[in-house]
Amino acid sequence: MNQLTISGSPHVHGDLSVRKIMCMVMIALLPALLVAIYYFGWIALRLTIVSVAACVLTEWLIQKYLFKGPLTINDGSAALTGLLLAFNVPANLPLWMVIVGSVVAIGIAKMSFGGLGKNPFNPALVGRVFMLVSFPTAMTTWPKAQPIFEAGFFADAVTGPTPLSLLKEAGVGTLAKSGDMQFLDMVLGNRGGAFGEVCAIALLIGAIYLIITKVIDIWTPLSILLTVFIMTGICYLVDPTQYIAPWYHLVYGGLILGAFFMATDMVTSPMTTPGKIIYGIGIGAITVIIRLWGQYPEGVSFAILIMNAVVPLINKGFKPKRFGV
Amino acid sequence: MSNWKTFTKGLIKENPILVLLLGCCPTLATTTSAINGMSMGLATTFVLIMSNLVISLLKNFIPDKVRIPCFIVVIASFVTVVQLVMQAYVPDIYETLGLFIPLIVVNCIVLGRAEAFASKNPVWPSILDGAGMGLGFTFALTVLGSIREILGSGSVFNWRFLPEDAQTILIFVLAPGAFIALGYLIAIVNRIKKTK
Amino acid sequence: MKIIIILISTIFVNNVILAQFLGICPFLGTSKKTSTAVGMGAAVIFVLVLATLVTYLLNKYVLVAHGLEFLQTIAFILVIAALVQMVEIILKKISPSLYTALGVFLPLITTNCCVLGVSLKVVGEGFIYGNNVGEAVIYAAGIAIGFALALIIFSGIREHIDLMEAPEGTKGTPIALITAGILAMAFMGFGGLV
Amino acid sequence: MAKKESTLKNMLIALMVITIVSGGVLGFVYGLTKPAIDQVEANKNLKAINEVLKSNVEIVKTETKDIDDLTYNLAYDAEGNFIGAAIKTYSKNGFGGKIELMVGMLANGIINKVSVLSQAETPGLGANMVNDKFKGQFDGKDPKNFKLMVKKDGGDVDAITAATISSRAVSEAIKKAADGFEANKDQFMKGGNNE
Repeated sequence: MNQLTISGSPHVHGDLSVRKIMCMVMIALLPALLVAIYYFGWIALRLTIVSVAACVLTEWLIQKYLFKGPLTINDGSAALTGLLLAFNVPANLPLWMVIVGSVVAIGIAKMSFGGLGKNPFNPALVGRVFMLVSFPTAMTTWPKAQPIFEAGFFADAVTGPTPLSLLKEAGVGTLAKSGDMQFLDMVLGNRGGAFGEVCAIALLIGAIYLIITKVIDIWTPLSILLTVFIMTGICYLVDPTQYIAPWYHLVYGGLILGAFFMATDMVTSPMTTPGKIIYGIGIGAITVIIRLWGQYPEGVSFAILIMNAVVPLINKGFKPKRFGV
Repeated sequence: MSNWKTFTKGLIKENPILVLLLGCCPTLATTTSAINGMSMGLATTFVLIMSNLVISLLKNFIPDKVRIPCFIVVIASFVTVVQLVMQAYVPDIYETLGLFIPLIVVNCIVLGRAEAFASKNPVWPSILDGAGMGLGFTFALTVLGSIREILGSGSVFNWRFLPEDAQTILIFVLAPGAFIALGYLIAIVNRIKKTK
Repeated sequence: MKIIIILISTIFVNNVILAQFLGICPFLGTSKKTSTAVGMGAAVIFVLVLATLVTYLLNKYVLVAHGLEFLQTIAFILVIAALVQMVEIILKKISPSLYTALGVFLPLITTNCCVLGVSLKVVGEGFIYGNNVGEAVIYAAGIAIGFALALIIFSGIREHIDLMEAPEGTKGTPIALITAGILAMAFMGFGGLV
Repeated sequence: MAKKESTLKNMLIALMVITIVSGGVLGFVYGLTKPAIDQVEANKNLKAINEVLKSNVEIVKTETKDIDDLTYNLAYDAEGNFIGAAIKTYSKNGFGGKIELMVGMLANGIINKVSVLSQAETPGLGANMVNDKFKGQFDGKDPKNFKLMVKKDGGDVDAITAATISSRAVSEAIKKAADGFEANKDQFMKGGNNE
């Protein structure tokens, strides 16, 4: 543990240890995981187990055989990365791809920089974008949500488009007719998508728990969501036949998952409140730009990674107050 | 320094890319496959040998103050020769390497060797130095090209070992993969050097 | 509108460093500190725009007019070298303060392959903005701004990494390259914007 | 030979001599390689024409016409009947810049085959346009009932995964060729008999 607390990132969270924080975040993700298992069944559970195991194993192997230093897998950060990574991919993704993603997330994005607290980029997102760029077909073929009580626990995945990719390919007109865009379904998670991101309610329950317990603070997610809402709202007002209503943008894709669970990662986000707000606005703006005009259907991961890169500059602009000054 | 050493130092000990970190642009840009990397390396080797040869011959004729412009003219001439010859006889490779053939002119290795070695040494060692550095460069490019081709396209030297529609890790033939693969290649070399 | 498209395309989508691999050496060399990165970025913007303009005109009115296109490489590199020297001398005379800020970076630019690369690209076959000198110059400006942007962002992360002490094997250049790779990956998100 | 001093005269002489000699050498090499380079270009064109117009009828005569900014290579059989045209077309809207295609259109207005002359798209994504899986979908299609736009834009073209831009550019180039062919078809039909 000593190893970790001397690392330079802002672990200024009083009595909360790294391990405790990681556990709390995982608890917060539990409702979403349960919903995912409800909709996607066994394949979602299998994917989560493989992803978490691959992340933990990669970290353990690197620490034991390459660093030959103390083992820190007990802190739970690798397991959390694995969980978040699994949340960000389609449930029917071939397992070897998830393993590649886990090795990239832990090996490249985390351990190459020296381990927890030293990585400038969110490891799970690096793994996710790496997979998205490498396996564009597999990463954008989503299983349809089919509740296990209807389809059975071991049901084969039936693929279908996500609302966002539908939007990209077919345009707003087709979408409104197709009935694939029921707001309630989207909030509850009855839709295609990366399995952890489908249910907005479950994610929000977890997020509220984290905010109340002060594990994350509200500024980053709030400014992300507001920016997305305002920007897509303006587009909607200008041309409602071209752009869909802003409230849809809030609930689908990985926005809620990204805003509350990925962008708030302490290691890779700014230290001060003004910094966090600027960071959030940046993420929101880039997300909207990629969603509306880019070639990838979802922009949240890219946006967070790009803003991760700008964090050192933001921290320079808004230096945290020193203790005792 | 013996001639043999002059030749071999560029191959491993002072390998321009893996150790000295010169000439990164073509290294990253042209190593999408083993063949591309090797072709780029050989084209650069030719320019290196010829410019080292000519500059070593001319070293007393060129006044110090204008040596850099003179070197650049000599190098640019050989680059253009390579460019024309490749365009005429290996058009496919010429098209793949594209802009990076004329950019050999600004490859730090070529000017660096002219300045650091050829302008101070006799003809024969200069040729060996150019050849060694060039082959070291070619070696590094071929290795990097092979790694990226194996991971990114599932083939090596255009020989495909995976079925036609097998999914490969595409990112390795794209820009980010180039940076990451070179980063780890250098990390491995560093580690080997340490343990020696 | 066209200007905006050119700028978005060159700064974000086809970023000269992260997608086109031009100018990697100065990118790795001058990104250890943000202040250095800002200086280098400014110098590149200045020289690249000027060099593209001059080489474009030279190509159109001298080389092509006389059927000497095969001398492009040699002529361009000489023009760029001379231009950098001239800029240095003029700056020293008229604006010593700017000279002290940019001075050290100017000689480095001659061998920055993004300058020669862009000027060759602009006059090359199949270049979409090649018929219009104004668009060519805006293209060059966009490329240079993209270079500066990537360089400055990258310098920020690098200061952070240096502070954090990467492990033995990846310390130094390897981790810088890996970071650049992840940054390039993130920038791929802008794909398809134009 | 002793090292030359850096006097103005010596510097000028050195620079001049080197530049002139280089220029001369390059001119010489250019002269040597020029025929080969031209040959390469011509071969590439010829190969593409033969590839895209391959059919049962033997091509006896060809003729090249430039209309607007496209090049039409017209093919006629022994009796002077019009077989089809290999149209060199392009799009400037590729991901990596200009894409050049050769499109073979038969006399009945059907696309015979498409061949990619040059492209600079992203390997693994847009560059997959050279694979038959993508460009083969145009073979035997009639532009009148096969809408040359990607599905995302309301057409019939299956885009390459994650490379809509490239697919769109290819569709645009083919459409340009098909429209041009349709507009000038009558003129081509007559072409063979006139001579």
